Amino acid sequence: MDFSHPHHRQLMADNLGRYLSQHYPIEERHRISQSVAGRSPQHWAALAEMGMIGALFAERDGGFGGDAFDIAVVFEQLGRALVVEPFLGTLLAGTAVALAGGHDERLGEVIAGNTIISFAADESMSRFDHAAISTQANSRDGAWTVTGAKAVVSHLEASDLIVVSARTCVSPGDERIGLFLVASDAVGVTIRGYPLIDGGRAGELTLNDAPAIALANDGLAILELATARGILALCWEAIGIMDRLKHDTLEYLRTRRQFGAPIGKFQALQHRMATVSLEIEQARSSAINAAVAFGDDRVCRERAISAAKFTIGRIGTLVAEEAIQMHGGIGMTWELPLSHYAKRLIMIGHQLGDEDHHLERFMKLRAAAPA
Amino acid sequence: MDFSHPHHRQLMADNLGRYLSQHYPIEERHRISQSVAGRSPQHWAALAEMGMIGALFAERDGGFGGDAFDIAVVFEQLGRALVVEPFLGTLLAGTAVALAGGHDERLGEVIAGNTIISFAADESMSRFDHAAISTQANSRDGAWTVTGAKAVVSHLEASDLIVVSARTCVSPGDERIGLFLVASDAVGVTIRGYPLIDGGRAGELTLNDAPAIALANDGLAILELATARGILALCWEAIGIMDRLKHDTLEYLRTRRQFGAPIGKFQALQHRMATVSLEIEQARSSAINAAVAFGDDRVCRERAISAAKFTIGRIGTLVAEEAIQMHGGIGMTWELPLSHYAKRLIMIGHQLGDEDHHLERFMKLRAAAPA
Amino acid sequence: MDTKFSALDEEFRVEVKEFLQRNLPPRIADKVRNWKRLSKQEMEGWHATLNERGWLAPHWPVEHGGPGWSISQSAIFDEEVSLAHAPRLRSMGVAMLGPVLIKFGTEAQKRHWLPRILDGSDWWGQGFSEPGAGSDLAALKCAAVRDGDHYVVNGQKTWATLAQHANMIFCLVRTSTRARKQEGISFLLIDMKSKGVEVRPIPLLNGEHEVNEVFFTDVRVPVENLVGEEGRGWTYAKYLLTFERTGIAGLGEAAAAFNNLSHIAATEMKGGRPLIDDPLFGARMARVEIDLANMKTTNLRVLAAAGEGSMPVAESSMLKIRGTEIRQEITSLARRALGSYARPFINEAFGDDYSEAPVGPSYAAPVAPFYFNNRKLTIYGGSSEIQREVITKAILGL
Amino acid sequence: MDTKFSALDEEFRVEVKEFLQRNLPPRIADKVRNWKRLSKQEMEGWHATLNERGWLAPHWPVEHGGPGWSISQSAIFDEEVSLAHAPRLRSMGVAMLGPVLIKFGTEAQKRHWLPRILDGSDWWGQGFSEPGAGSDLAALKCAAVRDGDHYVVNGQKTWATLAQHANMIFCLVRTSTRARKQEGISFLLIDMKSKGVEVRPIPLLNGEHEVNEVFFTDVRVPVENLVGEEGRGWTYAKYLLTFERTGIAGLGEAAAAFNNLSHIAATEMKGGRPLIDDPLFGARMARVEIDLANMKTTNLRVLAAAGEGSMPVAESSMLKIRGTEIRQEITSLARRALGSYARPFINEAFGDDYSEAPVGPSYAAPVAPFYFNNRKLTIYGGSSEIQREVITKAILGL
Repeated sequence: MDFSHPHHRQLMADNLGRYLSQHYPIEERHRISQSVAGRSPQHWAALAEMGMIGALFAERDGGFGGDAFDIAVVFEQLGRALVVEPFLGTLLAGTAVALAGGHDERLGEVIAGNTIISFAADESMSRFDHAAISTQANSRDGAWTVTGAKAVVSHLEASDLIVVSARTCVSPGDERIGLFLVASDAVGVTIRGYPLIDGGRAGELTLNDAPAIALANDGLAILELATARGILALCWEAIGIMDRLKHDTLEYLRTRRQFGAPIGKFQALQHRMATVSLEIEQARSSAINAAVAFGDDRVCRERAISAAKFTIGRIGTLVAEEAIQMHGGIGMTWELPLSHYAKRLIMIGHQLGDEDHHLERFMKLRAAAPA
Repeated sequence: MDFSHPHHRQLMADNLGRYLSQHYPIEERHRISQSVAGRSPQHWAALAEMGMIGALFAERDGGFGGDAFDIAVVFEQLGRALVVEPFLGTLLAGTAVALAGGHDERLGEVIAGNTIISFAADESMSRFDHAAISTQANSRDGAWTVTGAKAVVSHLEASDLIVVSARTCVSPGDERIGLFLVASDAVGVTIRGYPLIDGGRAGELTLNDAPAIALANDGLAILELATARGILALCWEAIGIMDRLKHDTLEYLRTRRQFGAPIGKFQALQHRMATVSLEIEQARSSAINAAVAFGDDRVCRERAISAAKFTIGRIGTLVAEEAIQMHGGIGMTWELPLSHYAKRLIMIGHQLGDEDHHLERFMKLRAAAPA
Repeated sequence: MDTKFSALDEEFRVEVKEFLQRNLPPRIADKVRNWKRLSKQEMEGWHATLNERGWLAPHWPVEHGGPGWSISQSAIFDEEVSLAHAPRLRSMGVAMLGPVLIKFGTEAQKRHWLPRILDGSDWWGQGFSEPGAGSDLAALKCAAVRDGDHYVVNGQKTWATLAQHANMIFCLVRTSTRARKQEGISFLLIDMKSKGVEVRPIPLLNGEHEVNEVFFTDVRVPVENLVGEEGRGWTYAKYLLTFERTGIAGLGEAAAAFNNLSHIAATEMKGGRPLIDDPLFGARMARVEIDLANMKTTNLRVLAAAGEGSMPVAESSMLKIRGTEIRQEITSLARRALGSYARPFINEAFGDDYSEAPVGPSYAAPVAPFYFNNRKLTIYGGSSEIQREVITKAILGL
Repeated sequence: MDTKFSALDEEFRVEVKEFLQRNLPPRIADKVRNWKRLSKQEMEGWHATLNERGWLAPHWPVEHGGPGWSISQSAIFDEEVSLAHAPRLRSMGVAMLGPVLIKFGTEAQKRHWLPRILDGSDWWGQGFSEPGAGSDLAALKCAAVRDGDHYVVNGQKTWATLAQHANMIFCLVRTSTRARKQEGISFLLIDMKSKGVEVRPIPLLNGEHEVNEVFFTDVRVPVENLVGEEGRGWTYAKYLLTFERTGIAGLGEAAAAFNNLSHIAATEMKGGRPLIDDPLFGARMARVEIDLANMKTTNLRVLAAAGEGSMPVAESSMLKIRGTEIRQEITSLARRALGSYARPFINEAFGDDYSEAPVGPSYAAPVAPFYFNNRKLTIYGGSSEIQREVITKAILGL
């Protein structure tokens, strides 16, 4: 029983934390977030150089890590610094490519930071359900094209490649979902980019007979596992954010004076802050459980993943809302970093399934779970 | 817009309150509650004499009131004094008899306090759903008998008459539920009585070809309306209890000293008590809405009834649990009246549908509601 | 107990409905329905329309231009306004300054300022909070020193809502530092165009420019702009805040917001059926719908009990706490309902000259910004914490 | 990060399983599973069985009779005990007095008392709280005055759990009134059979006799029954309470209770399907199941961080708060699951000689009483309010 990280992983996390605190302060983050690109090629190159993309992938896939806890420590640091670079899309799409196999060279370019890859699974009506999509793939003479629309794809404009999910069969009753690789500059690809309320940019993807490379004809299992890793990443990003919100709020309670005393002297706030603190520890435990569960069978893993995303969603909302409330008006200003952390934390609940989605999923998976 | 009661009704409420505070103090209540009968014929006679049973019924049914707010003020007072007499069963069963019509003389005896009548609709598997019963009624030569079992019938042992719900048809698909009047001393009637955790007694009723008088062959609408009046009564009983719990808890916060000050000086408790207080006002509003809704069409009425029972269930649990918690250990003792009020309040949530039941019902009735 | 509206009341309802139908521009109703931002011109236009009809200041006495409505009529007006998606004008002049002037102002002040509030000649800002005096409002420092026929004001105010549009501002200022902190505060009317007044925007987390800092440097204010007595400003502010709290409960806004939520949840799909029919989401909605129905009655009960006077303080605090929680819950549910489409945020899209197609469903864009903006509801006008203190004093008497 | 059990750990699990299978009487397991009350004899019997195996006092050092388990082994033991529905003995001697004697007692005290705790010769009561000293424990007044080789004790203790069975009681007593209130408190071991000791039951709201008042009138206690130094009792009590809090989180109990809840919810029907599959009830259950899974890991993290020492104070407070909330929620759900059958309450049915058929389902009778009894969880052993104070001090440092 050991809850500390092995030396090499802790070292990597510390390295990343040091880089970000030195080179990615909140002013830099805002500058990047509000830029036309919504990302920073310079930082991306530097972080790739440091091995932070490689940390997300196993050695057999050309990376230097890929363990669940590698993902955890990297995203925890990204959360602390509120980084807007395309790590999540890289993890999701890169995992899908790796699991499908046969694209080592492309993956190598992704890990090297030379290719930006994004992940387009959600659609306007799919509501976090990978199977509830209508994008259609067609093959003619062994060549595939894809037609449909994908919603809110992170860093879409910056992408060179896009992993797209699409139905691979038109016969009724056949629900196979395939995975495809589409070049962002291919014919039939239309991209509309826009900023996000939680920073950085995303876009709407329209595909009109766009040429595509098939990664997997029947890709739901790959989608599920890639998504599980994405959820793990979001959970740890949220942990990093919550720690920061807790830190800032405690500091504010200690220093802000009203009625002749630091507001942290007021018991009603103290007790709520105690609740916030203990809930954050519960959230951290759920994120640990999710990481550990990658060693278990599918049902156990997916239950732990859904339990973690539910927990992070519930507690994240509590932490964000309490952090703002305890700060009062100042907590609602653009100027305070806190408000941006709070926005990102809330919006993590809008990615890869919300509280209700994962609670229901957890319940449905119960039947299949061992007693 | 006037939220005060008319003079005659306020007078009646004051009379009842005065009688109970003089003649039904908590020691008397405990004595009655723990007695073999689980009720007091003396008080019942006195209360009947005062018109408190008649207040629950309209003049056309032989009563002196019967308005929703008549029921409200009577049960509010019963709640304040934690009365264990068979008012609820009388209201439910009496309303069913009155709605069915044709039994004026029997109802007169009920209102006079000479006949005790109880209401047997729940079954072990019915879970608050009047239609989900298996008790069966059979008619031969125009004479009805009833066979089945009814669960947790309040004051069953004390009853002379029992209103029983039963299926009136055996053809598949026919879901008609009829209402019957069964004499408690009839052949085929078996009663097992027992005490209740919230005071007084109830019993299990077994019917084996018991002779019965048909009140209505198709009685679901009557059941629904009678239940609505019963729920209204429970809501106002709960309001009376909550006011008492609030009063006792405030008093305790003012007088109990720890750390050199009344515990009511501690802000964490203050803010929770403020929440309890404002929630009680919300509960009172829901109970008012339920009473007012008896003037509306069925869907509006039933939505307001379910909204009120849901609200009372949710807030009742909060109030009971907070009252105990703020009292600390002493709040858990048998000796303190508070603990008995808390038990009754919680158990009101187990009668005529709980929070979840009524929330779902409220949702289902939405479709039918006017925009 | 008579909680139903009379036939006369229902006639009044028809009158309100007809007025709204005739006078409310559909373009504005559409903006309000969808939680979009109104321009200054749109707010002023609706202000003028209401004033013309004599319905701008429901809580003012008839002799000063109030409509003389009963509680039922006010409640009906509130309901219809929300159903029609008419703008909620939170005019500081109408809602706050008016009642204070009516109760504590001189005849001359009433004659001068009240008509100007109604006809829109003046747009009033509120100058209460300061960086060091938020919940602890009485700790304010902004100083007014008497100099002949003038006060000379120096200091800073913050959270001045829409003060970028204001030409006048009413302020709490410190005229004496010798007394205990609640004393020595005065209530002063200041011309924003005076020399030494500077307004700086405070951008909010949702990108909105709604509140401002206001700086005063040697600003000269004529003594006739003092309201009531010097040193009694705290009393006037407390009186005023009970009016603010009533409005802040915002049941009309809540009802309108719930309608929008219902529309969104009936349109969004989950597992092949409308989100509103999802057991978990539907239950969340039903809970808040029930809370809202209860709150409507609580509100009427408090108003009925208060009669003609101002709101009793503990009850108005209850309304504020619960009313704002309900509004926050409704916008939170709307945010949840959007799924991925809560994230896109095109700030220019809130302006009137944006003509591109919306990203995602047409109702999506304003939802998350409105959710974040609504975090203010439990903070301003006396935070929920301060309101609980008020209730505590009233019920515990400790 | 290595949070999995090793192969060696899993071997140990098999050993525990086998032990439980062989030694746990099914009749007792059945009572525990169904939240029924155990008799004194049943508790003593299981105490003896565990002691014989050397597994009675997991947190005692090996030299005093502890099993020398790793954190993993303790966690496994806890899991298996809950799965098997073995009784949770909350022996005050094992859980509280033992650690205090081991750390602060004299050699003679250890030699004399520790074996008697293990072999059950002594049943220990706890005498901390007083009517005027609950959350504010340091306000205690029960006085011990030195008189030659004895202390003479006068005063009253309350909430003494199962003290009706005890022959010994450890008490906090005031030996000096001159110092500030935390000082001048001493830790004394008192023979319940001494002249002047009287025990009176405090019946609880669920009809149970679980706690007592204990009165001391001129009770003479030999000075060798003082633990540690005179006046340092507060320090010992604080040390002891961190042990109490760990146990009180009660994750094993929570897991066992959740199993019982699952059984009930799988048996009860709603709308034609098991209650566990109802969207709202199922969601309530899923939430608490997730909370419990998170809590298990939090518990292991805290234990791992603490290593061999006693629990860090803020973390153990977190475990206490959340663990007790989870247990309360589970029993609350079980109560809800019963519908009407939560109400019948036949107190004699909890005795061993009751032979009538149960009213309603066989699992029903103990549920509501257990729900009410479990309200104590957030009150005793330091209420949730007191635990939040502890956390506040640790995180805010104000």
